[in-house]
Amino acid sequence: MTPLQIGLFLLAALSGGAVVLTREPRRQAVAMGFNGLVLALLFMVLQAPDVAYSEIAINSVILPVLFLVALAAARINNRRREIDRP
Amino acid sequence: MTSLRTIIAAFLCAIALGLASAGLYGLPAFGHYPGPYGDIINRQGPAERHATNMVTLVNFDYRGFDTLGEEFILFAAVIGAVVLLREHRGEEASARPDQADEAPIPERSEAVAFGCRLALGITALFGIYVVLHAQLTPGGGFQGGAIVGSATALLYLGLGYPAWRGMMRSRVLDTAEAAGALAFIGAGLAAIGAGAPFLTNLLPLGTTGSIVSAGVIPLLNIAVGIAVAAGFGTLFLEYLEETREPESGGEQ
Amino acid sequence: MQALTPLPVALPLAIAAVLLIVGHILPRNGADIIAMLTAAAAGLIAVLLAMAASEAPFAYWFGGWQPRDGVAIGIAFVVDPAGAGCAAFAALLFFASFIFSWGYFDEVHARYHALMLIFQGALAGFAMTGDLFNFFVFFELMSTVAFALTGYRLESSALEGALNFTVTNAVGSFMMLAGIGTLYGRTGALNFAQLGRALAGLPPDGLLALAVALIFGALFIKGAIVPFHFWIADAHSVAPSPVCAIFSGIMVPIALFGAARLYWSVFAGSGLDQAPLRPLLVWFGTATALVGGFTAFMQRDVKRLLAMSTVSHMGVLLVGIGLLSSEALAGAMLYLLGHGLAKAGLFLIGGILLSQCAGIDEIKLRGAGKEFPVTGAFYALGGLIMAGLPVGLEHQGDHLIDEAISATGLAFLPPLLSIANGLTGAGILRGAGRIFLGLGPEPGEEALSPTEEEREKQDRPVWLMLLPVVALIGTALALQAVPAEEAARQAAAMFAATGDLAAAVLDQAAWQPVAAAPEPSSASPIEPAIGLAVAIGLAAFELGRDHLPRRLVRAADRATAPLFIGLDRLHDGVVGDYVAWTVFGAIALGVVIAIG
Amino acid sequence: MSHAAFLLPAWLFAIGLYGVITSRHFVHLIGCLTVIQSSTYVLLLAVGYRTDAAAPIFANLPIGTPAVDPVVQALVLTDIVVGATVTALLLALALQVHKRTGTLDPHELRPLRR
Repeated sequence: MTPLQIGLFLLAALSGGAVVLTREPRRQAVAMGFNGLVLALLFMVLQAPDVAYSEIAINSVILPVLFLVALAAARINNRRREIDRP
Repeated sequence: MTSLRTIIAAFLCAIALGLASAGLYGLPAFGHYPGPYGDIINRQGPAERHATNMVTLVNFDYRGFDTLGEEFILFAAVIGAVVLLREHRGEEASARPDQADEAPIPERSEAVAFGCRLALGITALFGIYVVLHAQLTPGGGFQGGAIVGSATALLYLGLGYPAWRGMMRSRVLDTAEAAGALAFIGAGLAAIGAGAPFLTNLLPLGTTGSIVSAGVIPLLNIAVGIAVAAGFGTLFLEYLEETREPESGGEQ
Repeated sequence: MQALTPLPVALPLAIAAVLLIVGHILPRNGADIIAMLTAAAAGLIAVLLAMAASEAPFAYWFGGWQPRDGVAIGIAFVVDPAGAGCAAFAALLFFASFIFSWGYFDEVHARYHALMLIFQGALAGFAMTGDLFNFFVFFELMSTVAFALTGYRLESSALEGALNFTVTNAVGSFMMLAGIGTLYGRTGALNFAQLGRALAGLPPDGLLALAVALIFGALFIKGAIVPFHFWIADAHSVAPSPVCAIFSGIMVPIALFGAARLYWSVFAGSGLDQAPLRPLLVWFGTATALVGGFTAFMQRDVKRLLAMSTVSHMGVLLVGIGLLSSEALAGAMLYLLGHGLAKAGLFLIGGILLSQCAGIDEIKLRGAGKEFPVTGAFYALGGLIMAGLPVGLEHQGDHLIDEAISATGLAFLPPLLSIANGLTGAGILRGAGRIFLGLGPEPGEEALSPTEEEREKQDRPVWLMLLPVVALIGTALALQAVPAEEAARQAAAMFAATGDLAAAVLDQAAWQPVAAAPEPSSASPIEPAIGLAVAIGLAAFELGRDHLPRRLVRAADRATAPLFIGLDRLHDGVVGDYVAWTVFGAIALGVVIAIG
Repeated sequence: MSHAAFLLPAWLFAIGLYGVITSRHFVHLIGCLTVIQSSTYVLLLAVGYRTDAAAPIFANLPIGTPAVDPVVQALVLTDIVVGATVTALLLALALQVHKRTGTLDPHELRPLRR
């Protein structure tokens, strides 16, 4: 394994762990985005550019946005509940 | 109670980690993929199919049937999400965009709006480029479709809710998604009609390196690109609808 | 004929896409009719395929990518009577479900029908594929559709159950994909036959144990094997009843069918051959049968009860598969059919209760079913079949499995399995007596179990809903004749002919007919009698509590309550705990296989 | 040492499972599921890797150049995109549950009413 590979493997282990251990969902979405970026780099180094494209589009852009939007929707639900039940 | 759960979880997962690591030790060493499957394709694919991207070739030719199944997973997941979100809000809320009178993002400077539109144009073009060069360079219908689909979210930021809602007709998106899936399966059935096995390529292979080479692969990529873009567009549409403020429609 | 091989999959998928495009302009019931015709057509093609393969199985290479020098480069369907028969059976259940749900889901633009048709296509593909990743794709496709259908009835109070279902089954998908990765890393192959050749003769090392634990663990989640089964009760109490009929009738059992397929075509030649795997599967199956039986007996929610009864019967099915012999496999196939038909019918009766009596709780519904004597009779009949009534397909399968067990010397096992199944029958008979006859005013332990307020759309005629029930349960009983057993033994022998199958798939070698398993001795009356005695006796005890001496009842309750309540408490509804059990189960599988 | 790379997928799978089991928020739980999913991708790509080989794209490479396995890449590539839509379906389910019950804590959500 080259040093670059070793570094990326270690970084991916850390960033994946960070996604799990970040218990606050909004910050987790940010961690997911970063994790996606690290994995995309790792896939690039593993000679998988196609997969890296997928990974970067999906896991560092689309999914974090969907998570944030879902959390925003949940907040609005809460507000709606408060309006319904004064 | 909670801490007990945490301890048990840590214990179980540590055992699982240990056993999995021990098991994976039985693999060939890292960097020594033994073949033979991938090597056969790398050796014979380019000449046989006039394509240069072997990953696309596997996805849309040698193992095209898998991709058909994957496309239907996407299709079913999007229908499922729509059923869960839209039906609850009431079908009307999505079918009548003209109702949308209020923009949830209050103040947008012209510069931001312009920037978003520019980004939108570039993103969409890039997505289409990625779809069209599937058989040649990294990329294809899945990646390109996802890029185009996420461009629709930029539309929301750049144009504001009413204009975005006016352009994002859920029925059009549904139809596009289904049509993409149908085109893929149609390509398969056409082969049966011609007396060949399902998904056999019937088109000429063209010149290697050209945008219309590799037979039916570009067409399948366009079909997948349309379906994926419409699928992600639908998801963004339904999720962003969920964030609308209570009084602005929806919940009747 | 072989040219039509993809159609049981492709046809429903194509029509599903069409329905989504034209759904909003179809006339009322248009989607119902189209869906029904599609299900029937796909089923018919599957029957024709099964017949075409009855002499010799054949491989169908998608895209025309024939193997080169014995190496598969494309995806193959391997059509044999068992696989195509499974696809046909799925189509039959879908057809019945579509009749049942006529006019039920007209408000939502045919999306229900589209999802159901995709489901059917996925099941057919799963049953016929001969490629490991393709197997995963259809596994994932059926999971995804099932998630969407489970959350479909939004008015249900138990939507949380759908989340538990999706999370546990998503973990299953990841386990399977990881297992595929390990096998591919070792062999560089995805085709079943080629995997089998690559693994042949290898000793059972850690990698193989890991792969089996991951892949079988994933299949056991879907197949509701203890301790992977917790999602099933939650999912069944949320999903619409015609969807439940599909879940229990075919989706859950087909996962175990998939395990059998993998064993015979991939692992049979490897060092895993018999020693560690057979006792492991048999014991998992026995535990499943017992846990399912006891838990089912103490439910008051009819759909939960039926779901747990499915768990119990999946235990028996796993024993049949886990004996790893072609005789037992023939029994398992018949058992799968018989159980699926009867259980689907029972779930549809649950649907009748939901729409006509606006409830599913047997204690609350006491006497509410008196106007529906025919429905009640079929419910009781279904209960008797579950308990081991010595007629029909399920009994035939049971008998073959019991014969095979005896051949291995585990003579105590058949009575144990009969008791387990008898318990589920007892729960159903108790419900029948309470709901349809108004018996049993005094509830027992089942009063402590969870219940739901739910109902389904009401404006459908009872006869229309009863029609598929009568057809399904009737078929389960009427298909008793010898040909069914004969065909199953032939199909099982072909299914289990690992080496010949690989040669036929990869080298296009001519098929050497294999001898079917010998005809078993005539059925012993002991096991059915045990099951029926348990079912009828316990149901009578439960329904007659108010007539029995108080002291006797209380003593019996004190003796059994800890067991029943303890088992039910494991279902705590926290999805994290379910996943923890899954991890535990997978570790157990892996360790036992690795140690041998 | 030659197998150390395979520790990463094992670690990601295990830590993801740990997160799922202990999670107290459904959205967080779904995030942990994506970690498990990514571990399967890392595993597949790692088994198909070959030292000093090129990507399996012969646009600017002579045919016959040693390349890594294209098959695992194809399997992973589609699954990433499709997995995202399944995640979206899960999120939609969680949103519905939240609408109904006002909570996203798995411990407070009991599908079973006694």
